[in-house]
Amino acid sequence: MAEIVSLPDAVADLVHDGDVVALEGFTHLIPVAAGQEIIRQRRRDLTLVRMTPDIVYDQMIGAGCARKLIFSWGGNPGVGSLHRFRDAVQHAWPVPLELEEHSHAGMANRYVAGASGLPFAVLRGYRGTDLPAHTATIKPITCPFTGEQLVAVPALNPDVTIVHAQRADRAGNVQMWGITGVQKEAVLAARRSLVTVEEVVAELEPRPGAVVLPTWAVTRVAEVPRGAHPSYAQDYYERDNDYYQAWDPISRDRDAFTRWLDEHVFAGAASPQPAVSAGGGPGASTPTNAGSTS
Amino acid sequence: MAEIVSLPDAVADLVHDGDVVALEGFTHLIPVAAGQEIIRQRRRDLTLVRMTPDIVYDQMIGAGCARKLIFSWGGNPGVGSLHRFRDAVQHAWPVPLELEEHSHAGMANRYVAGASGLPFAVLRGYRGTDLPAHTATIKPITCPFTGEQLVAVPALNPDVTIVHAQRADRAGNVQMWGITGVQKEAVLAARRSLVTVEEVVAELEPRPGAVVLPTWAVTRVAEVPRGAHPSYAQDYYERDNDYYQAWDPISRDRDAFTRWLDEHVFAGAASPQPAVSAGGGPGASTPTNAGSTS
Amino acid sequence: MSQSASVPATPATPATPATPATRPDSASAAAAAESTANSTVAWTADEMMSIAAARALRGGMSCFVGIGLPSTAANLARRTHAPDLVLIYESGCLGAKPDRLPLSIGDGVLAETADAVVSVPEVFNYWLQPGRIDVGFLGAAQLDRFGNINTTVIGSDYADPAVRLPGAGGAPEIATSCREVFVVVRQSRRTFVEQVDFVTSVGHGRGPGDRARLGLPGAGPVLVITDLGVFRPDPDTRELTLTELHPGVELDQVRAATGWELAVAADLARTPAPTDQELIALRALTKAGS
Amino acid sequence: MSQSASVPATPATPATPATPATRPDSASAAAAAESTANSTVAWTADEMMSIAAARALRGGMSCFVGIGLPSTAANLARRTHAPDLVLIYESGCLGAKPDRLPLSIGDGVLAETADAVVSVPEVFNYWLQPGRIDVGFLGAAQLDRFGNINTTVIGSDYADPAVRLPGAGGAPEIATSCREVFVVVRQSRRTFVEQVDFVTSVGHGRGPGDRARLGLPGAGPVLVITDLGVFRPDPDTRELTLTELHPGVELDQVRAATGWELAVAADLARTPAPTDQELIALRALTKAGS
Repeated sequence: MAEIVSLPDAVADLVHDGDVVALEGFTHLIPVAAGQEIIRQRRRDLTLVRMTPDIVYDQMIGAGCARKLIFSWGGNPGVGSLHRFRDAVQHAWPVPLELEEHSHAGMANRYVAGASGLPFAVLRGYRGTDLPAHTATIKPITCPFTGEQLVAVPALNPDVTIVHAQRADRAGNVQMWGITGVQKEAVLAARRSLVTVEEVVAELEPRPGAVVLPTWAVTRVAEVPRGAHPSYAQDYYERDNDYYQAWDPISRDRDAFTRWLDEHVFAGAASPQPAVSAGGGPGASTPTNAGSTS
Repeated sequence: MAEIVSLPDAVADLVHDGDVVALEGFTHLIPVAAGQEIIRQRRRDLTLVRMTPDIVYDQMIGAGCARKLIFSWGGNPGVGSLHRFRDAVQHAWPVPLELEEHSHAGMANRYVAGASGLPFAVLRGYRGTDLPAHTATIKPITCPFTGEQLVAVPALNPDVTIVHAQRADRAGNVQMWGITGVQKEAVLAARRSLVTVEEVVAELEPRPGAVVLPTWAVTRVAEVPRGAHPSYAQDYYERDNDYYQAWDPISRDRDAFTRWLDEHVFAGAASPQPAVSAGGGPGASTPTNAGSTS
Repeated sequence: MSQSASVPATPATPATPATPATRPDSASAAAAAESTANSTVAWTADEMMSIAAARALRGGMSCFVGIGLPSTAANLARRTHAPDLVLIYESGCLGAKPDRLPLSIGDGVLAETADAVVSVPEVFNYWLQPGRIDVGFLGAAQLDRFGNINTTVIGSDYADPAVRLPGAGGAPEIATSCREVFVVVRQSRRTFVEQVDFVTSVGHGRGPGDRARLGLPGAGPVLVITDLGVFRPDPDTRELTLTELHPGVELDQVRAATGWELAVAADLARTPAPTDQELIALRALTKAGS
Repeated sequence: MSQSASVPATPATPATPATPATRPDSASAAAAAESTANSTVAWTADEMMSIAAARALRGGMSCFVGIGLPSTAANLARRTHAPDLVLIYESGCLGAKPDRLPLSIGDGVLAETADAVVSVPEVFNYWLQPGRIDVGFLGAAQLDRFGNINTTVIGSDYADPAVRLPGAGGAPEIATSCREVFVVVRQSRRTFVEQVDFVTSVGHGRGPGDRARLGLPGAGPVLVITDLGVFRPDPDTRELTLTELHPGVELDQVRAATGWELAVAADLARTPAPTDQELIALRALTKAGS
């Protein structure tokens, strides 16, 4: 049964140096507050896993938490590149970042295999691309009935998966709705899991399109209102598009990034969610004029 | 886009002698009226596919529609055996019935592979059982990463899949809720599909737990109220347990069965759903005293 | 309706009636029907079986429930000592909390009361296969001395069976993947056989080490509950060994209903008789479900 | 914000801004901005590109939509001549009907208006992989003469790239499995290259027969729309061939923006200029989305 704890306690309990850690959430419900808590607790040598590493992974990579990234698309959606990610790949700053690169279909199936207790998944993917030449975790497999050659990818079984959801009840049952991406698979594939939620409620009312994770399939739940900001939580708050725009100039510059980290992540150690301001931007002192970033 | 037609027209269009035909519905939403329409149109040499062949398959097998059955559990749920199925297997009456036998996990994964456009699926199944010795469609497969040996089963891609749902809209989008079993996979795995529905409505209101099949993934929709009777349609009608009990003595006896077929299926050729009485039993003349069947 | 070879029990999917019936043809019925210190009312061998099976389930456990006898036991446990038992049905219902005994593994009440309803592929792939479920609770048409289960055919020729049974359903993978397996079955020389005619679901194979050799992750059948007593695999031989006699049942009755030379535990115990509370809960459940 | 190598476009997932901007640095801008018989207002090369791309989509088609330029085109088509175009986004939204241009492939408006929202594994496995989708609409950072797409790295050394791009996203399997692929990309010698540095998504490989040899079920890129014109693979050589020039664009401009010796169709056509209706719809869409 899931235990309901604070975010700092949950991260301290579940995330250890050297772990394989997946934060999932496909545009919607990205567990940003949890990622920043991992930065604040100064975890190191993590293998970060995520289909779509975006701002929160840019922050974690820039803060030096990661030694490896397993992913399929890394960018600042609607804006451009992840500059901390690029700086790590191209200049090993602040530490080198090893890449294990897949397609979305491959990553999704790796989580499916992980959730299913299988060592691998099969797909009709990667054919003719240059990915298999650079990614050891893509191998051919032959159908024993038709002889057709397909592709196998190994299961992903993170040490910890972290996702964000709209609600949990007091027993720790979790409910999310809207675009729910690969979150169920990522949680079920993991050895341990943390779900941050907008609110803990007395009872989960059934809702159209809701995915429910029973409490016995989750390790910890932490109530973190606006824990997905600057991404969105359907029926709670909208995506903060200005934040994504404003991130670009901060992340382009090592000093600006380091300042941001000190002011908006580390300085907030005493308060629960310092980097998650209600306003529109990564920090009050940040210009949010998107036009200045081009 | 799905065309909305009558049940007889849908069956005449989509189901041909010799086809591989799957009628799915896991206890709930079993497309019984469509199965009886197939009997009425005297289809022959079908390969019938169904995880849980129950009364409607007993009727189709007894009527001589099938030459082969691909399945994982054949019984009269809550009552006992399928006597027409047993008569066909043990005494080739009215025609011999070839069996291809799997477990539920194997069948479910065969549909998943079919829906996914893959030639096979992998599972951790059948190990140590006597099934692989009698079922050619179970083969070993080795994980290319760990060397572990698992089991592969080939995709199921029926010529036609038929399912029953609560609703469709006028564009042919289908909505079902409650226990939805393997119906989505069975429809997506098939070359052609028919969905019988309790009602065609102007608009599908979102509902908790609903599965929606877009109209472009379905071939035909037919409005058949009570089309799942004697199984149930959640929020429309309850399971007719008396029918299941009363089926036992009818099905035990070839003459009683033949009479039932004449009176309740063939005689009704002019009316749309003759065998689907509103009352509690396979026919008005059938004793529904379950106590007499033991 | 009594169980017979022509109306066989099946695992994980319905075939036996959900309502335990008195069993006048059983040697144990008269004995079991006598009243004891625990209960003030008479009870039947079937009731003792269901109650003993329910007692084996503990709160907080997750249990993959076959219909019929396993469902009765699991629902009884949830009504008595294990209200937070998590019931999982192969129809995709996770955490079902039925207020009456379901007649099938897919009754509407299971979906309406479940924490989540998932697809059938999902329940097998995401929930059963990875070994998340504590207990798989199965029935059997035949059970052998190593706890292997047959629900496929009676007779040695698969192609020309003496009796065609319903088949595997979910049982093979339940027996493989659950952390432990409990089996509940009415005991006779017809059901308790030296070796099953067809291995539908693997118990302990042909003895020690077989599950490991086959790569079966779960512990297999750790408990078999019948209308006569309770059996556990011997830690060394893996052979089903009588460890408890139900009240009023004599050892000879059990031997007479066992198709192999029965091993009996040195510390053979007596099952505590049903309590009034257990009987009242069971009867309320089976009455509501019928 | 203009597109540059350091802020690359990507397929099927966001990277280019959703709002087409004027392109003062483009040789074609001045020409394209002139007004023609069809329209009474001036328009930009980017607008011509989006409108030409939208026109390629027909009602009733299903279209797997990448964000940015493809999303603009697909949403424009749904607002103009193809109201029943079925939009599919890799976030799991089937049949999304956004009333404004989404900024990402996972905007809330997509889920709220979709016929069905499914999981990400399901959208790839059940909907894309079996070849159910008519058109995959992709962007590109580099595109070569055989329509192969690069969104991974610029430079010949994967381990030490000149520019690290976002990666594959959904594109490799979209390019494999959709019945046809359309590509929309701003054209320059930087984007239109002889051979891509990294094959992220296969077009026609190195020429005739390559898709069949690779076992790729879909037809691959059948249409490439740029801000200068429209390209189609030659039926024999599979090489991208200029088949339409946008109004006001000269052939030399296209040659100057193509990194290989450009093949031109014998029956080279002129793209019809945007109509007022198209321009109004496009501007309403991009204004609402910004």
